[in-house]
Amino acid sequence: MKTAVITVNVRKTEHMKITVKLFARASQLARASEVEVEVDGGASVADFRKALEAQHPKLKPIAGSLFVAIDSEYSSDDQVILETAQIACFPPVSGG
Amino acid sequence: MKTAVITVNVRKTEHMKITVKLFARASQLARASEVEVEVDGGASVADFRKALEAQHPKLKPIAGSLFVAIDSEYSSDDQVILETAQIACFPPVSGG
Amino acid sequence: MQLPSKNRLVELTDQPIDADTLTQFVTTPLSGAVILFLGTVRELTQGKRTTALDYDAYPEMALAKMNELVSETAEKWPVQKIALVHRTGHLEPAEASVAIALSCPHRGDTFDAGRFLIDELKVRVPIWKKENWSDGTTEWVHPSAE
Amino acid sequence: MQLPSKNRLVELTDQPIDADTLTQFVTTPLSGAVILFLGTVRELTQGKRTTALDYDAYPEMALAKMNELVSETAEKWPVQKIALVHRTGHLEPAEASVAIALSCPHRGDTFDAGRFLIDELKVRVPIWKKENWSDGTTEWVHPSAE
Repeated sequence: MKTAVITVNVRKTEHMKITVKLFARASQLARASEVEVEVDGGASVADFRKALEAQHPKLKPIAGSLFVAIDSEYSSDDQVILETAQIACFPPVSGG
Repeated sequence: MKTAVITVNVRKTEHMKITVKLFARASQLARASEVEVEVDGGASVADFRKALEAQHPKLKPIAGSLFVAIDSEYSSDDQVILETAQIACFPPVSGG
Repeated sequence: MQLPSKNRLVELTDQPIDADTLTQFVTTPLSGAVILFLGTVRELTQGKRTTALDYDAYPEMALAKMNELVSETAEKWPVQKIALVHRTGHLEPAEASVAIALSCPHRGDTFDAGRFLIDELKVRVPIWKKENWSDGTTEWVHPSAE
Repeated sequence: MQLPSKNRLVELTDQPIDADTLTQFVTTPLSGAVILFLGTVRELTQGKRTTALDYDAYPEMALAKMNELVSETAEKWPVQKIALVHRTGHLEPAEASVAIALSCPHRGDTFDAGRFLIDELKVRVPIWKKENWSDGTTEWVHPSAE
């Protein structure tokens, strides 16, 4: 399994189409609960953020404060995104 | 009213018989929920403590840790005891 | 702040405490946070087993001190509603001996106010507990003797 | 300490929270103290009137984070039983959006553990509230925008 993953990461020219869940004001601004974002294979979270903002300019007002969650975990900007991951974007939480 | 009180305080030779409520271990040691204590008119709480211990030696094991409450308030040792006051003695509290 | 009497409930009772009624009593649209604290009879203390606790109180003074504490709490924190109930008599393990419920606009105050109230109650309110140990002996609990 | 699953209850629900059931769930003879904390819908915020709050959640992640927080709390404090429930959907003033109930042998730990849990929930668990103001407007609440 690990070998397959590395192969994907190396072939950077391959594009990935990622379905991104949106919540709260992010969903309100995009007028959708999910959007698609295209990134290069091996893209980091930082790369993904740029692609999201470019492809969904409606999110610009809050792009700087969005969290990116990968498989229900908060991510760091240098983390690599796998095609199989579940990605979600949302503003600071306000539950409780 | 104040004049009357002062008169009582000055006539130190007059004795007062005070009914004292006891609680918890104090009541257990004295084998009574109330005891009587005789003090001089104008006696302070410190005087009362000495009289209590002398007249009810069963309370000696805890005499040093007893609280003296006057009319539902914690007292200080120099406070003067009036004949009309409700006096209670009890060990450190342990409710809650 | 002087708390209106309709917003406070202070009681000494020999009946089981109905904690849910207290929680509901303090819940209001003016508050954003409610706290309920229950002191319950713990079965084990330093390896010894308690079969029951007997609570004794000096009722007039206990009620006076409980009311005084409630007023002090409402002066220190923006308490909207507050309930303080202490039970007396014979309690089995897991039963509540004391209940505090209160509400404030913000959560931090509910924790601070609740803690102040229970900490002060335990040094100031004339109520005592007697342990009924599993070996059949009994023992009044007095902090200095612990 | 790893908390056995029978001693923990973590839930996301669109139904009213039954706080009393949670209080009873965490009450055990092993504990001497129980705390229940409720976050409730406050009608007034800085002079503006709220008619309702709508809570939205990212359910899988919210539940994962709530479970993570419960585990962390049980590692830091000697928690005997613990319940954490968050409600979603449309809530009127005075209704509870979140409930925490937990029990410990001693009271200080219940206050500390309860406060940790609600403070962390509010920064870590992906749930959001939308204000429904009395003037008919709505507004998502996001801390950086407050």
